Amino acid sequence: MKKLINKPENVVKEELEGIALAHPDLVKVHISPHYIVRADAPVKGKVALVSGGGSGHEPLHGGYVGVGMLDAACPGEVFTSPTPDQIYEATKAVSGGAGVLHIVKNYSGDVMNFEMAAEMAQGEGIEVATVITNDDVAVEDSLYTQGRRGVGVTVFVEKIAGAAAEAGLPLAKVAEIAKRVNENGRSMGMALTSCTVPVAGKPTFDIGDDEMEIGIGIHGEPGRTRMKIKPADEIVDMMAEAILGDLPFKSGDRVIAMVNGMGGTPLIELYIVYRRLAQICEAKGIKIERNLIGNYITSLEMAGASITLMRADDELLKFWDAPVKTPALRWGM
Amino acid sequence: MKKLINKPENVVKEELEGIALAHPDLVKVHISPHYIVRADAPVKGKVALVSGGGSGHEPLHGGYVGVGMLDAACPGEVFTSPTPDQIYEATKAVSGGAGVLHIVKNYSGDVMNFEMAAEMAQGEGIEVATVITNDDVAVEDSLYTQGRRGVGVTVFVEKIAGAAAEAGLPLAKVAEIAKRVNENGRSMGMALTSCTVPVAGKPTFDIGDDEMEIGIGIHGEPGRTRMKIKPADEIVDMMAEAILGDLPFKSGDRVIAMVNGMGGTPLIELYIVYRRLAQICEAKGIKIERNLIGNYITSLEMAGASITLMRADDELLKFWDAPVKTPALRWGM
Amino acid sequence: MVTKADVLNWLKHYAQVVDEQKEYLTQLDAAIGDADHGINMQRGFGAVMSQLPAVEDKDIGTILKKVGMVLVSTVGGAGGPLYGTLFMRMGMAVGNKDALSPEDVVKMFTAALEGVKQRGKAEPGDKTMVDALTPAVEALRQAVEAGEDLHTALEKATAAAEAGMKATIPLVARKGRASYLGERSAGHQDPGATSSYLLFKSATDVWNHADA
Amino acid sequence: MVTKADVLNWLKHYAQVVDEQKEYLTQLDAAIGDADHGINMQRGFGAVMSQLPAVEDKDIGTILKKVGMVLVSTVGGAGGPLYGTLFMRMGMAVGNKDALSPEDVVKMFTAALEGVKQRGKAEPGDKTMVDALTPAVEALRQAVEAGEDLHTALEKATAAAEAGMKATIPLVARKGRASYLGERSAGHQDPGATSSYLLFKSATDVWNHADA
Ligand SMILES: Nc1ncnc2c1ncn2[C@@H]1O[C@H](COP(=O)(O)OP(=O)(O)O)[C@@H](O)[C@H]1O
Ligand SMILES: Nc1ncnc2c1ncn2[C@@H]1O[C@H](COP(=O)(O)OP(=O)(O)O)[C@@H](O)[C@H]1O
Ligand SMILES: [Mg+2]
Ligand SMILES: [Mg+2]
Ligand SMILES: [Mg+2]
Ligand SMILES: [Mg+2]
Repeated sequence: MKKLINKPENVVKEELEGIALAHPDLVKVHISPHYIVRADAPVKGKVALVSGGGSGHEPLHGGYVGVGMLDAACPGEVFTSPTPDQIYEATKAVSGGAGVLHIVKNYSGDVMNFEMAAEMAQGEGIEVATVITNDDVAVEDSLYTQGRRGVGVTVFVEKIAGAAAEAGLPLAKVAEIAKRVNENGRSMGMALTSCTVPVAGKPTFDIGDDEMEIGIGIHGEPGRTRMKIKPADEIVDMMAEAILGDLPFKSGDRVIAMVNGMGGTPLIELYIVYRRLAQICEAKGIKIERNLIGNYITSLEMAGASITLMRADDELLKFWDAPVKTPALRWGM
Repeated sequence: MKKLINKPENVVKEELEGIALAHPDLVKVHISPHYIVRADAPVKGKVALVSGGGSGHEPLHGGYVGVGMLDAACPGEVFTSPTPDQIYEATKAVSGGAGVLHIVKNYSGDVMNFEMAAEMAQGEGIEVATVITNDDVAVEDSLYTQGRRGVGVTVFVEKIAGAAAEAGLPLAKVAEIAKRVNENGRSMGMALTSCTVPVAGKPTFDIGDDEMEIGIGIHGEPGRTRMKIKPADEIVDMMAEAILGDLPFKSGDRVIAMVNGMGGTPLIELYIVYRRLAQICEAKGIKIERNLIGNYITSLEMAGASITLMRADDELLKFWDAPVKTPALRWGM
Repeated sequence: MVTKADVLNWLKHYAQVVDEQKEYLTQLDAAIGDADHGINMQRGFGAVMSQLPAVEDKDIGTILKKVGMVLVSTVGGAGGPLYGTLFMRMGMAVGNKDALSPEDVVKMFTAALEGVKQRGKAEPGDKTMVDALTPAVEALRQAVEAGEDLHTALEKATAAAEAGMKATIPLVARKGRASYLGERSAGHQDPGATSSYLLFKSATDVWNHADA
Repeated sequence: MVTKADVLNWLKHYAQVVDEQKEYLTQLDAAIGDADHGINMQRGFGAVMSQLPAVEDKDIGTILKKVGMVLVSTVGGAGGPLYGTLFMRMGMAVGNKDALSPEDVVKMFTAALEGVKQRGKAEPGDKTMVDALTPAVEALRQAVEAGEDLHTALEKATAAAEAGMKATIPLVARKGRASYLGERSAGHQDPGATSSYLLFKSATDVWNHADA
């Protein structure tokens, strides 16, 4: 294992100390238990957004705390959901009296821990609504199963619902918008290499020098299929087909597109992926209104990429364009 | 070689097509020869900034084209300087009548190609000034040699001189500010793994599973020493000592700090590096006024990091804080 | 009777087993999950061990609830709420006792299983810890009702847990991370079912004195 | 006399040699540079080959200047301006001739070396292509002045280039990327000196007819 770390057990704590030292103007970091809140929290009268999940997906979620996005992020250990006490304390710390929205990726651990925290916060009279993201088309969906994983669309939910909350909308409306973003978003990822969880010390999975994993999860979970590596255009074709066919997206749709790096893939490759994605959308009459290209929801140092498309309407685009000022996403201010 | 690419020969061209599709609001891409200019180029009466160098360092330089930063970027093949005709054409395309500043990293190839292009542009009556960045303390400096490599400080020069040009300062003054930034900046990098040039198809260098290279260049050039990997804090101590002792930085200095990822290192590790760097600066009485933490000048998918410190004064900080709107750096607008 | 000392020994023994089996549990999780189950459980029971002294003089119920709370706040993932709920429900089921009859032990494990099912919404056959716990609790109950001594009953429960754990191998997961794999989850043993089997095995190994 | 056909054959042969030695030149560059010298030279001479037909009916000077311009705009890196300048200066030195005397050839290579030194500001001993070119041009000049036939003179120049190239091995680089390595650049042969040696070797191999 080759990493720029000290003791594997201290990775998350030291990362948080780094964030605290780097961005005192944007966020406040609480160490015991771990959570990050925006510098001016709690904002009186504003719906507060709390998200969280395992660490190792940076900049998700801590990098999205700030004006126009999250009020708090709760980082768990690497790839491990945060605990109810973290989420409960963060919820209390940002509650401004207008209710709190929990944004939860659909993993059994995340869902259960947020559920326990919501019960605890509600017990103290804080109104909590929850939106669960589940946009990963690589996973079969069915009534009898856990359902799909929450991946890239989570970034969109945090941005758009964050803007809605900043605009003063009430909890029910912010939650409705968050759900709308999730329902209109679909993602798929792929990996060329594995990642290594620091405390595990060795790669999560083995993969041949000429192989790739299609439909990978953001924790290095196996995906849909393992196959020989192909040219980027063919890989994007496969991913786009799975994504577009799922909602399905139709000619005339307007979308926000994200080409996301898994952590170890350079930007030069992400633009090659975006090129093909834009060509495909163009050919199908789908208009990409906005885009993000870079590392937004990662899997440690894994090489690979994911694509997220979200069908947008005027309201969602307006909230997308609204100013945001966080360590990892910033525009308009 | 595992990469999200099509044909290795087409990497740069397809990346540029991706950039053109992604950011039509910010930049215009010219394919033959390759260069990127800001969407509203040429800006009449404004000093124009042109930079460039080998590709593979994304977002440098193309990601920094836009309002408040570069007017044009000339990407060469991967790790290969651009050619004089590219630079000459880009210089003509952005020249707004107030002169053009060439920002050149100190590599013999870059210097010679920019020199030939400047001669050609001057032959057409365009006033060209050149600033050469050479901030890499890993390299011995001497009158008889090529001197030091230009690395991280180039990002600072592009941002700060870009703001100075946007503010309407004349060429001589913009060039003076650019040189001041370079003179006050020092950097050093390290790598845990090699990178692979697409057309080469195999890693540039071999490195043991327990080794790291200190003082690495941004093209995978060997650095100062190869040694057994150490905890992050010790690595940062070594790098900071080399950087701080070189200018030297002194107690009371105000600096802008960058912790830069080489392309394959996740953000979580960069914050652990920043944590130590901030502790060291604090202990030495050096005040970090601003910081950048992320992938800003990379070396394809290499795992590793570099640190840049630049001594800032009020004027440089003012230009740092000025609005910027480019694909990779954006604030204030 | 299971004394408070027995309960404390069980917890200590299980913490040690988790520590020894950390790699193994993590390996199982690597195949169909995210390679952290052993790490999570070890972190949790390490915390339990360091916080146990503070409540050792309290009653069994208080001790077990404390264990649950420590697990909830240190394990994270799915394991945290599930094992946390399991121990909290055990504590609530036995109340402020200092020794447990075989019937108390049945009540305790029954409540534990109910809590896990409520929290995780998993049913037997979903390829989770429920698949080890359900037959174990059932075997324990039947044996105690049939008048067998507790140690024998626990041996049967452990055997049933082991069989349930092994029976997860061919299953396609419907809950938890492994479910994302669909058909590809078949052929691997569930890590949570494994740690649950070890929980029964630890009780059997520790509560082996004549009058248990 | 070196005819225009000889010059074109030389260029074609060198393009082929560069293609064959691409890996080798890149390997040398990997050790002390950025692993692209062979790739760069091959890209450049590939472009030269495809653009040569357009000027084949022109004089030698025009052809060589065109080669230089194509290299400048396709090679990039240090090699582009250096080899570009080398060929442009050759073209300027020979002017609009259709055949070259041995003295013309000396003039041509002397101008090439001057151009490279001016562009790169390197001196002999800096561990660059100048270390192969300098002794080669000197040997060529001496042999021609001594009245030897051109082929023999070129053989001596090539031997001198090879010696110069090998002599770069122990040197510590003072120019180019390799200079960033300091002492660590010693022990490796300079890639640019190697491609320059091959340039002389190609001329020797091709200009081997009796009256050359
Ligand atoms: N909904 C659920 N109900 C019951 N058990 C579950 C559920 N989800 C997961 N589990 C159990 O949790 C185990 C995984 O725990 P762990 O690896 O600690 O958490 P995570 O999956 O969050 O990394 C699985 O092997 C399974 O037995
Ligand atoms: N200033 C210089 N003067 C003469 N030759 C130089 C100079 N700088 C570099 N070279 C030559 O260029 C060669 C490297 O060329 P190449 O690899 O194509 O360019 P780059 O170093 O830009 O990647 C070196 O081996 C050396 O012989
Ligand atoms: Mg986990
Ligand atoms: Mg090069
Ligand atoms: Mg797990
Ligand atoms: Mg080179």
